[in-house]
Amino acid sequence: MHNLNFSTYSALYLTLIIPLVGSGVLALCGHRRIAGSLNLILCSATFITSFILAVEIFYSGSIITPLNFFYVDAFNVYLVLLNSFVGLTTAVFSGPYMAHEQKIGRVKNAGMRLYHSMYQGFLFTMLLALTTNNLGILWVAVEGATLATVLLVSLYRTPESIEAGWKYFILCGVGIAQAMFGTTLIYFAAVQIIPDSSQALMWSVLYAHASELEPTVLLLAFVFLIVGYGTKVGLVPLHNWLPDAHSEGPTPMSAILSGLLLNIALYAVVRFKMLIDPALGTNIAGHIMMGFGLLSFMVAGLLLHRQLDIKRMFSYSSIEHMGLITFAFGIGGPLATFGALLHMIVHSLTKSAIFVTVGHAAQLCKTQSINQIRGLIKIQPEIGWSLLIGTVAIAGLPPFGVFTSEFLLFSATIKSYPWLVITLLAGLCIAFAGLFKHVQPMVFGVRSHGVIKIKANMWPVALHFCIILWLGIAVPEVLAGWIDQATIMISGKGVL
Amino acid sequence: MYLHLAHLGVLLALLSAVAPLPVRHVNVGVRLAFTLLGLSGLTSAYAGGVGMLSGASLHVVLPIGLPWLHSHQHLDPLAGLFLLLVGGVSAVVSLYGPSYVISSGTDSASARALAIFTGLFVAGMYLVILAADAFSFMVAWELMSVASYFLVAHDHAQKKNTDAAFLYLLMAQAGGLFILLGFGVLAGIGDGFTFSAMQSASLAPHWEHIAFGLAFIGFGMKAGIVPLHVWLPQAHPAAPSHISALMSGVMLKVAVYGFIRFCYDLVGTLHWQWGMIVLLVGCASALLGVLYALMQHDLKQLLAYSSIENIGIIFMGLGLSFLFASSGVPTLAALGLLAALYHCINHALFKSLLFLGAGAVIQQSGRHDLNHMGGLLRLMPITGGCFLVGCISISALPPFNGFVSEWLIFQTALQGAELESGVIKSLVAVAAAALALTGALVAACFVKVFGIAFLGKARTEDMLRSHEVSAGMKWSQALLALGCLLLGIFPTFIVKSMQTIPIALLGSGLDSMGANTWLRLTPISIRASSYGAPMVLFGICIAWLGAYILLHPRRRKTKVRFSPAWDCGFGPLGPRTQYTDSSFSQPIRRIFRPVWHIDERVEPPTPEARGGRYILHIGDWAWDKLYVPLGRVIQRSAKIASKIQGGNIRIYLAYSFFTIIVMLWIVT
Amino acid sequence: MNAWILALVQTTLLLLLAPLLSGWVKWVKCKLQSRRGPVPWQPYRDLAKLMRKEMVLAEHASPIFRATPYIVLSVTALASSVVPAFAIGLPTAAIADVIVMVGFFALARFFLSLAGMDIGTAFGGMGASREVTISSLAEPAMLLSIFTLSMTFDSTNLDSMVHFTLTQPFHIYPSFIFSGLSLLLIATAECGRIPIDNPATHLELTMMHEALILEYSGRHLALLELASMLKMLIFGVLITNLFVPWGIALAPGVASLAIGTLSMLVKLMLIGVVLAVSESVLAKMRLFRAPEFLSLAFVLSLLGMLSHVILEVH
Amino acid sequence: MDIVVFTLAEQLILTLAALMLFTSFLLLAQTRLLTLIHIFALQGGLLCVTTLVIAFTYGRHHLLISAALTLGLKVFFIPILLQRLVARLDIKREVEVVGNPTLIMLGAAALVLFSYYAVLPIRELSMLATRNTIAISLAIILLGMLLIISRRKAVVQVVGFMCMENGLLFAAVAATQGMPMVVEMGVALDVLVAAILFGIFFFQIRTEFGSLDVDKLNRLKEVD
Repeated sequence: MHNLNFSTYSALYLTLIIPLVGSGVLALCGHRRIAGSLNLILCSATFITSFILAVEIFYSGSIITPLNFFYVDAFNVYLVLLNSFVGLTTAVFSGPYMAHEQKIGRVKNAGMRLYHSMYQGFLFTMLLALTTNNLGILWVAVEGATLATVLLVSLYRTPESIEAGWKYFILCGVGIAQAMFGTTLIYFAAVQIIPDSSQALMWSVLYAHASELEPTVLLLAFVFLIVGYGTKVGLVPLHNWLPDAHSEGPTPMSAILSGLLLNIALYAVVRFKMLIDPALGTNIAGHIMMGFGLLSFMVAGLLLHRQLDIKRMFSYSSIEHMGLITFAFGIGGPLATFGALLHMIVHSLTKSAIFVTVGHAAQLCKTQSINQIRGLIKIQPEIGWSLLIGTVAIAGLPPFGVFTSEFLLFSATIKSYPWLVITLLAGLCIAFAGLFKHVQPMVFGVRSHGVIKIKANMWPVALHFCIILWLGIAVPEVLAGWIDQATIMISGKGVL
Repeated sequence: MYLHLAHLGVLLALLSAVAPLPVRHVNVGVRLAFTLLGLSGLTSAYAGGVGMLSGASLHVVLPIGLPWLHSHQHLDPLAGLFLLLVGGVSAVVSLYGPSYVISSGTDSASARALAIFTGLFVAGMYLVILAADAFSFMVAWELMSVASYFLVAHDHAQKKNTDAAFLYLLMAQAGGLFILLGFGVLAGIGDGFTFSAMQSASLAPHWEHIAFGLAFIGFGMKAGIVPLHVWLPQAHPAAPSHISALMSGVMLKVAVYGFIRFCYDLVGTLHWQWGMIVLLVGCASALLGVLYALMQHDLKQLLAYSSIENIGIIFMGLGLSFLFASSGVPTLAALGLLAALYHCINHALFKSLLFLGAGAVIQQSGRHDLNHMGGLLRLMPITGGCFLVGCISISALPPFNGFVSEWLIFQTALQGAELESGVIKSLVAVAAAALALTGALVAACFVKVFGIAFLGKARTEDMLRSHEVSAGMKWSQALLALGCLLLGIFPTFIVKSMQTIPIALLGSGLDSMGANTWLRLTPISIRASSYGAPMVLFGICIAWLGAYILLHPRRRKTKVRFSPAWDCGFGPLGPRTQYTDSSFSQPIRRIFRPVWHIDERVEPPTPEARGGRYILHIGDWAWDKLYVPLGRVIQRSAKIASKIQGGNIRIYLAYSFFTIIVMLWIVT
Repeated sequence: MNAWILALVQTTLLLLLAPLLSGWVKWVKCKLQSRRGPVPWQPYRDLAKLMRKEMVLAEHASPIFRATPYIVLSVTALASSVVPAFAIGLPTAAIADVIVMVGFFALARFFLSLAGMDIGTAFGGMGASREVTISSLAEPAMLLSIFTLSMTFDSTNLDSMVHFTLTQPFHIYPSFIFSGLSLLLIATAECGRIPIDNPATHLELTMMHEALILEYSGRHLALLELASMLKMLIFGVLITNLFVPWGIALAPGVASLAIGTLSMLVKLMLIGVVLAVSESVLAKMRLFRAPEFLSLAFVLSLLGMLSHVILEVH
Repeated sequence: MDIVVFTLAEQLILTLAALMLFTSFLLLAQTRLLTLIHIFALQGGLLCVTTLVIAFTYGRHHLLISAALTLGLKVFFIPILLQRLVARLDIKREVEVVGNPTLIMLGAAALVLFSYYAVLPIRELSMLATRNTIAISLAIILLGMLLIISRRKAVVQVVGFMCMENGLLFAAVAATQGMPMVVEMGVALDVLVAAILFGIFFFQIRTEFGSLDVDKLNRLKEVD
């Protein structure tokens, strides 16, 4: 292992090593009171290093470590930054939340240790999946993320949480296995033309030779990959594990699952689509993604209407938004890709903020069922108002960023597939009705008696909403330039 | 220059949203917010007025918005007129607001929320009018919708209000998406989201029809034309009165502004089919709006339904203008447009006057239902007087402003003879007859409202404890009443100053306006028709004075004796023998029976209701036939969709298994 | 300036002539029913008596109740100044066209209904409700017939309409016949004559117009009676001059004015006879049969419009 | 069509592939748990032998490590773990009635045919004699899924999952002479962690649900 010249890529390596080491350390002292703050310190350290990495990339373009083991370019660096930022804000919420859970006895010491170490382990696997250049390692990292969160989903030892954990594990395991077969097929096609077999799975190398790969094998591989990673993205009909897993685990876990893990899986699919498009020439991969995206968008929108548990409802809203982003990537034009990337950022920020607020609301009213939570604004205004504003934001109403990306998506769809816009319109309205039908009675109405205020730190949520509002009104030049670099890579030409 | 003034107005409105937050004492905060709102109203009104009179179109690009589509703002005569309208009404409402909010005793948190969202709501309306590109238009549009959603859900203790707010936001969102699609169609072909790019884009006719259809549904849903109106009668009564004055008087006009901007300015060529659709839908909205208003006994719901009727009249004017524009008679098209715009201003004035008056009555007596009111004129003379002026204006009676705009629409319809196709001519004539029927029914409706609420004997004790409202509320109503009178008496001045809009949009104004003095309004030609508004008022005063003086000698000699009213010898007549709301509208209910979904029944006498009970419920056909089935379809499809989440892990695996099999089969 | 004086003279003359017309109609009706009815100038005596009598007001009548008689009379007087009775080309004609006239009558009816409801007795409410219902059914028919006429006359100002028929050669228009009949039916409804409302009776369940002025007494009642008589005169003049304008003075010369006045008197007497005959032949209809009567008027005006569009336009 | 002459090694690989496919069929038909685990161990063994054969014939020395890993994990560690679990949870005697055995067998055969048809375009590409093994590995993966879908016992589902992993490794080894070293290690690590988690879950399900019957796990649903 000749010199990896640690100095030049220090930001990258630190970003990966800190969570790895952190997970080890927290495995030992996870149950103590300082665990929450230690977790926070580790997350902020990761955030700082990833910020430095992002600045580096912004000025020097993409970097490949020697032996091209890691590859960081405009596309995955902003996801790394988003990952660590949401990890940080959720850590701020997770400390007191888990302390409260420990105090009321729902989680014992062993559980706390497991929780904190897996929190950092989960962040590590996601960052690894983002930065690695080797598609095999990408698969291993995504599988690792699944394994890290399985035990957390069943942390509370209730029958439902165990069932959710088991389903999450089996379904994702089966899905990921298919993704592995797809990677093998890619490797099989790559070996034909790339002499050095150790480089055959390096994404950058494959991207360079993309046009020479064998189209039929790639298409077959893409089918397996889309079904495999699609299970992790939560595309309908492979989505069944998502609502159970997101609603049963501890809330900070569902915030990260919903906010980040889905993005990572979709990032993987897009990486493979970038390989396949030049080889196939036609947009079959895009059409497949559009099909899955639209199906999930419509079905999830409908399912919103029949929810009884608030966290299940917002996980269906995640499926719906993921379907929209997949649809956008499927269209593939510069405008649609820009919209999709922007939508990824805004969706993660909004959804994690909403889950944090829902966590507080559930702790406040000691239940997650929608019918028992009433009059939040009257009981604790900051929770009530942030839940309402969050729902307005996630429903895609303008002053917030979600509308901006939906606006871009609409204009792109009108240009390329005008008749599809009707389904988008119907889907949005149905989803909007479903969301508001449940949230409105929770937020308004007379306060249910016997509910006392809890100490809730709403600053991370406020920070998230300010960013989304800023993105909604005026997309800053820096971020736009950044996303435009990624758009040029993915769809060939930029938007600015 | 005055475009920056308009932006100053927007800034002040946003400031009024933020200002009350730091202030500790609620009343001071509320007053501060409303004064800022008043200032923003005046500045924008001034900027709008000057913008309209100047006739020039200003354009500026602000650095906010999407990176490649910075937000374009403009101020041309059309935008100027509506800015004047929004600014004027919000200034008057800010005079009314403080005393209304403080004396209705809202607690500090919800008073602050009210001030915040009122400021955002007014700022949103300004920005919609100033926007010159699709993105900032949509952002401002939905900011307006979301802010007014929070206002409608202001006192969310009652479930009725939250349901109304939910329906309102759902339909506003659906409408917004239709508008977005309309802009998308225009931008898609013209590949530019700024209004100037859309104007220059020449679309194929069928794309124009699609764009018009989308815009008509989108803006129509927000304006509240008939099939899409169900949210309006539930949302407006739920909001506090000064907000429903703003919503009914001004927000509906912003929707009309959007429709005019889209059809006249962006699409450019107008087709006669559009004219027919808009005219017929306008007729339907006008007729059904007033017929439903007649049957309401909740005061604010009645006013909301009458807003639908007035919007229908505005759309009839626009429809006529479309017909004339497409058949190549720009002067008459300009007349139609001017009539519609004139009615927009009039409706903004008298509807907000009526809502403010209703707010005062409801605040004092605490009753919404007309059947509980009565004899308020003696207790609240000034509010009563202003309310009377509002009723006369809305019933389109001569000296006041409602008559002028309705007269102009009649004149436009009467010129239908210019159109070449006989069928359209006869349809226009029948539409004019429908407008006359609407006018008369509105008069009937508002005789009922004023007669039952303000005249006669008080039907409940709560009426007796209500007294005249505070100065701010009185002055704002008086100002609006004066506005109604002035607009009724000097129509020539108003129409001449609005000439710049048809010149900008259609290329030609009314040619015969310049000829005669300000005494007579002769829109087509001196010979064709004329309406000497000031002479009418002068004539009535002279005749009244003459009769008064003629009878003066008699007055000194014979004194006036007071005695109980004639009761056919049955004994003292109590307040219960008066005509109630449903009895007043009973003849019309019998004549136009199929229009409503009536279920009327008499319950047999029970111990507490010895005389039995008479129950009357007026349902809305649109709601039962269109919206309830739609809701049921969605619920059923949701139930089917939820079957996918069956719970059994083996079925989930089977899904994944079959997906891979099907995909493989497709690919190979 | 003398044109304004002429207009004033015309208005006062019409004011004075109004009671004579209603007296004449009652006299002819009594003659037809072989009764010794009151002399035609009996209404003058009634009005004079009412002027002298003491006025009784209800306890809590509001200021509207006391102001309505003056408003109703002044509006109707203004309407009468606009109608071309004896001469055309008067300056007051520019004040209003036919639609504004309809607006004047609507304003008068609005205030009268409010006054009716002001007392708070059942009669006032019933009268107001029925008055407003009937008028709202009559208005579309009236406007459609005016629309048909204006399609031919190409104007809605009464002066130019009359001027058109005088200058054009005599021509029978089918649309005129239909709209004329329709206007006749509407006039009986608007003035509250027999088929719709019986002006003579005070029977509680049938009266409409009378119910509104039930509480008035003394000079207020006089004013209201004069106003309703004037309204009937205006309708008479309107219908005759629109369809049979010959004899009206074109230029303001003394001779032509005399001929104009004379021809106006003859035409009014004739239309009074027509009204008396129709009132004695027809009986008062039940309230909910009135809509059929008014929809007949609407169908007639609709036929008029269609015949104009189909037959008369080349 | 003429029989293609294979070298000895290729013949060996093809026969081992056929045997592995046969073991998958046996798994599908087997009702008793213990024998099921033994057959799974046999399949692991066959996979390990195939890896060894390929390692020697094509000189891929890093494959030796992965063969050792397979031997350790799939042949010894996981089957023993499962047996001890079965013993401790005393479900040895339980016989699980498979849905409709003949239907499942026919389905399995159809699956093999379908996977051969799906992988057909790839065959022409690879010059390697062992290109048909891709079809076999795809068949093993699909049969593994069929096993998970058709059986109700949690233990059997685990075996099905591990059988799919076997199919994956077989594809990696046979079709492309093994993946890069790092990837092999990663896959093996994941399989190990998965096995441990299975054990933990078995105890949790057992304590909460009273039995390892998967159909009892259906509280989270929307069908109410």
